[in-house]
Amino acid sequence: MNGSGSGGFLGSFIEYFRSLFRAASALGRAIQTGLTYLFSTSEAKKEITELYPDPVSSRTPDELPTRSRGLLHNDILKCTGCYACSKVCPSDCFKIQTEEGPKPGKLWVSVFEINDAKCLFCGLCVEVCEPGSLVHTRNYEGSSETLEKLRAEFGRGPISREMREKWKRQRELQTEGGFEGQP
Amino acid sequence: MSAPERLSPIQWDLGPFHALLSGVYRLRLSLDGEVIERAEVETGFTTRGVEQILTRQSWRGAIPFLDRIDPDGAVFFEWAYCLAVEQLSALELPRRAHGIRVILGELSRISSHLLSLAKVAKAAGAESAFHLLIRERERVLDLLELLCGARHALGFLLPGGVREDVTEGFLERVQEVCQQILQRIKEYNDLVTYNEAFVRRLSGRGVITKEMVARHRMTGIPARVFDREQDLRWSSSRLGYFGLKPEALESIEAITFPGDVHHRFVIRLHEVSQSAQILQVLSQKLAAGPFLAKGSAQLIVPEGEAEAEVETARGRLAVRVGSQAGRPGPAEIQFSPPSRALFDAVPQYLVGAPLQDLSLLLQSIDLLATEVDR
Amino acid sequence: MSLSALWQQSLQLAATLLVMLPGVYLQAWLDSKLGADLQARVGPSRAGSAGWLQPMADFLRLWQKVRPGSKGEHGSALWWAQGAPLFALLAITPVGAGLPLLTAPMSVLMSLMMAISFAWIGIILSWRSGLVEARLASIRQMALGAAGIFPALLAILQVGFSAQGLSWQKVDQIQGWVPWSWFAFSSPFAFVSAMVFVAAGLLLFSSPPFHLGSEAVRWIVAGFPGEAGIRLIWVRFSQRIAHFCWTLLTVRLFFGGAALPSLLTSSADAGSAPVIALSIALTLLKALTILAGTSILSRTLPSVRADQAHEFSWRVLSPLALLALVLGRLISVGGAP
Amino acid sequence: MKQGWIQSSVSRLFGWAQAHSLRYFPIHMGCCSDELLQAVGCRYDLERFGVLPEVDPVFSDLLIVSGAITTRSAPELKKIYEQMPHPKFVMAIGSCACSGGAFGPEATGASTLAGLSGVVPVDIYVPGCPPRPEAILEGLLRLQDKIEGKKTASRKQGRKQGRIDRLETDEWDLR
Repeated sequence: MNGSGSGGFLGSFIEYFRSLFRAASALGRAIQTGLTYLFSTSEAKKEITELYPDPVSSRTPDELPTRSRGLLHNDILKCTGCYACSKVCPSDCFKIQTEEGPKPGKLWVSVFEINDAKCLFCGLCVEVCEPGSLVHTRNYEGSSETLEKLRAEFGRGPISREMREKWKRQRELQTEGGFEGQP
Repeated sequence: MSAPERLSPIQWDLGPFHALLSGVYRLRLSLDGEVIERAEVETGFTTRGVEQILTRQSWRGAIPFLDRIDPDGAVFFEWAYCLAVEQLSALELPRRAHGIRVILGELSRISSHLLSLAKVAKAAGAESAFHLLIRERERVLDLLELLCGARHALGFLLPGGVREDVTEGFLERVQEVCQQILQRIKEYNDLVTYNEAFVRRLSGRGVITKEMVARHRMTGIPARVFDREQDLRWSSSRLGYFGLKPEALESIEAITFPGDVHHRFVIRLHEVSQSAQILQVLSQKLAAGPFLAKGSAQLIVPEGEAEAEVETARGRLAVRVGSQAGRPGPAEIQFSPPSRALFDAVPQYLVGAPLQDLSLLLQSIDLLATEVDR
Repeated sequence: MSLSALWQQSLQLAATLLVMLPGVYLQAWLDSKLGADLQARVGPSRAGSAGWLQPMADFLRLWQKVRPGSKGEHGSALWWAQGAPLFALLAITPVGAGLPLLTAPMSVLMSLMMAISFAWIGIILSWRSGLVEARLASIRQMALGAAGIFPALLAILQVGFSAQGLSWQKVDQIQGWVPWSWFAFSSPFAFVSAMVFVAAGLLLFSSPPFHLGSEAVRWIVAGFPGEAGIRLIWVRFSQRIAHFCWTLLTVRLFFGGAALPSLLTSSADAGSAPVIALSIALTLLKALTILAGTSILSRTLPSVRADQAHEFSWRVLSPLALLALVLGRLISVGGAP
Repeated sequence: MKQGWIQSSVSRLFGWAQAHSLRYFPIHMGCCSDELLQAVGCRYDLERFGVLPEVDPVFSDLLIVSGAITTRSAPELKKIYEQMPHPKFVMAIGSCACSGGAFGPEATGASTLAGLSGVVPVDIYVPGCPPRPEAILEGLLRLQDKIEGKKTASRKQGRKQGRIDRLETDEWDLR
């Protein structure tokens, strides 16, 4: 031990043992905090792991906070097909097609496809959706093995000719049948 | 007798994806045996051109892109942008919105500091400290999710205020979590900060001297190690931390080399408890009133240019927003992130360090590559 | 070697292997669960109940690994080179009371030499891989191995002096099965040298907390990318197996080995199966407690830098071992004529 | 030809072993790396599934990629993928890695790629920006089922249930 000169040998000898003792006591304190995790069952020291697949110990989607933004869901009956969401979306993950529907004022949304793989979950579309049909569910389980499965479709499909004739016949039935009273 | 002919220095390039690096950049090292002789940094691997994309967005639509530059400190990028836009459009920000922004800022500062501390502990090999610090961070992320609905890229601020009001029960939760954090800091001091083995592992390494800070104009923790006032929160009036500055907590003792890795670790842990105290004070006296300025729905931004500065967890972030008449969004936006100075300092900072400390040194200055090459 | 002796020896080798592998398995499982508990989390729990099959999954995962483009360019010679000293160490490491493989009076130093040669061969071979990281890490690791050998020698000398000889028989005689009769607790100096021996093992096989960070250890093993199947498993886990054998050595030297109560060993069925099984279980239990202690230590300590490990070994371990040796001799010579 | 009983049980054993002990090499190019660290942490504990981070692609079986794949980093990513020994798997986390998300080629003018599918064969896509740790765990469970060849009926396949099939005439709203 390179003590400073002979006089210092004793000093460095004592200093050596003091640093040894300091190291040992600090090590003891660290292990003691570690061991308290091992043996104590107090709230702070218990394992806090959420065992994910089982719903009891991990948080299922509806236990998440109310504002949590998960995968999108569109209630197609309320959706008026106004394209507001697809205009405002930063990563344009909406694919919407609308057609003339049975009722004159209301559009029939035949294709409403949200590409979850491109979605940013930023909530701009939900903010701008005026009929309030587009909402964030709190569901986060959307992983899949292929990209196609990541596209969620909410559209009502194209209108076929028979459906148009049936609606026309129903409309005539309704006009002669004297229901004119309804607006 | 001529000088002994030296072994030619070993050339070693650590590619963009290497476990020792703290981000996606290339590091060209020339090693003299085990010691790093010279280092060069090459960034630009994650350049996505966010600033060009922002010029095509609306004022409100730019917010999600701002979060994705630095997801952990998403609030700071939004805050700087919103301050600049509010200055341009002369929007009068209600006090409650400002209070919520300060709360969010302190929460993401705590979460960003905890993440950096956890990464330093992991690089030094202290796995238990890593897990315990990440557990603390989970509590803070729960708070952020309770308020903004997202854990990392929050998207909660918008020019003129915040998106929604504080969820009920949020402020009490904030006080409860801050109380827990303050208790836990004491335990981490025993387990990690003043644990002799940890102190020896960290101290004396990666020293950033005062003149290095001045030369590279570093901000954030490396600068606050020398002068605790180097903080925009206390000096800038627009950030509005009036009277929230806690008096200095217990003095920092047992620092062997000022400016080394251990000193930064202690100061960062210290700032976590400082932010926790600020949150406790602020969550009690949050001003009532509206959380959104009146004219923020139909935002009319006159032509012009504005600048704003915010103190993020990594340092000082400045933004310059330019707007043109008739454009629905920012015409031109320019960031200057705090990690820019750190990247410039890396070649000088790594010289003389042994190879085993490489990942520890890189983690201790909390570099973020996605912030620099946006 | 008559046929029956040969048969008996191979039986004992099989029994030793049979004992040692579950020991390593248990140690791997215990290490991950204990470490997880220290970090307020659960640890492996999906492979089998409470994750007891996790080490099995880690072993078998490597069986079918094939590195793209490498047709095993390292060849099998290297694998044997790393395996040979370990087999020798197995042959010498006495596990149970009835199981010292080589009944010849074998010196304790033979086991030490086998352990050292094992630790160093792996490192030298990884130098051939040509990877910059592997070469730098192998120099560092070899120097650390040396730092572990000297204190281990001093500790063994301490045992040798008090047992008046370095053969296993002499070492066994001085230790009974009751804890206070173990050599480690016979005097404070003996306890110090026991701890030094354990720490030297950590240094020699660079197990945590001296594992210098996972990068360095990985680069050592990087020297064997060409391996696949059983050879890859062997290369990956040989260091852990060697460290387990070192702990068996520690138990035999300092903590009473497989000594059993006299009424059992002196009775007629001394060599019968239950007695041997009991002695093996006793040895394993002691080895696992020591390894549990080191794994708790490694979880609370940061990974130690190489120069710090050197400083720890040359400025703390060796002086302490020397001090314990000298003072132990002075007192015992002075005390008992 | 149909595998013999022994071969199929041996391959099932190796499938089980590979599924329950994955070493992943993380590629942190974007935001989801913070969420991956949270998943490694003690609340979601990836080690419970036998999944541990690895420092070198030579020793890892799973490549977890997060963040936008830029044209400059794609060849480096390919190099990393080629160093990994077979059998190897790739998991794309976050919308940037799945499909380019907001930073796809159409937004950044071809300086990034449309997700990972062009660069390396991907086994599992985990949507989210960034996905919650539970979503990453769910992706991992699905990957483990895929490795073992098990059907994942237990977990929902994509989100087909959102689609309301075409309504016939009873939807005619007379009011």
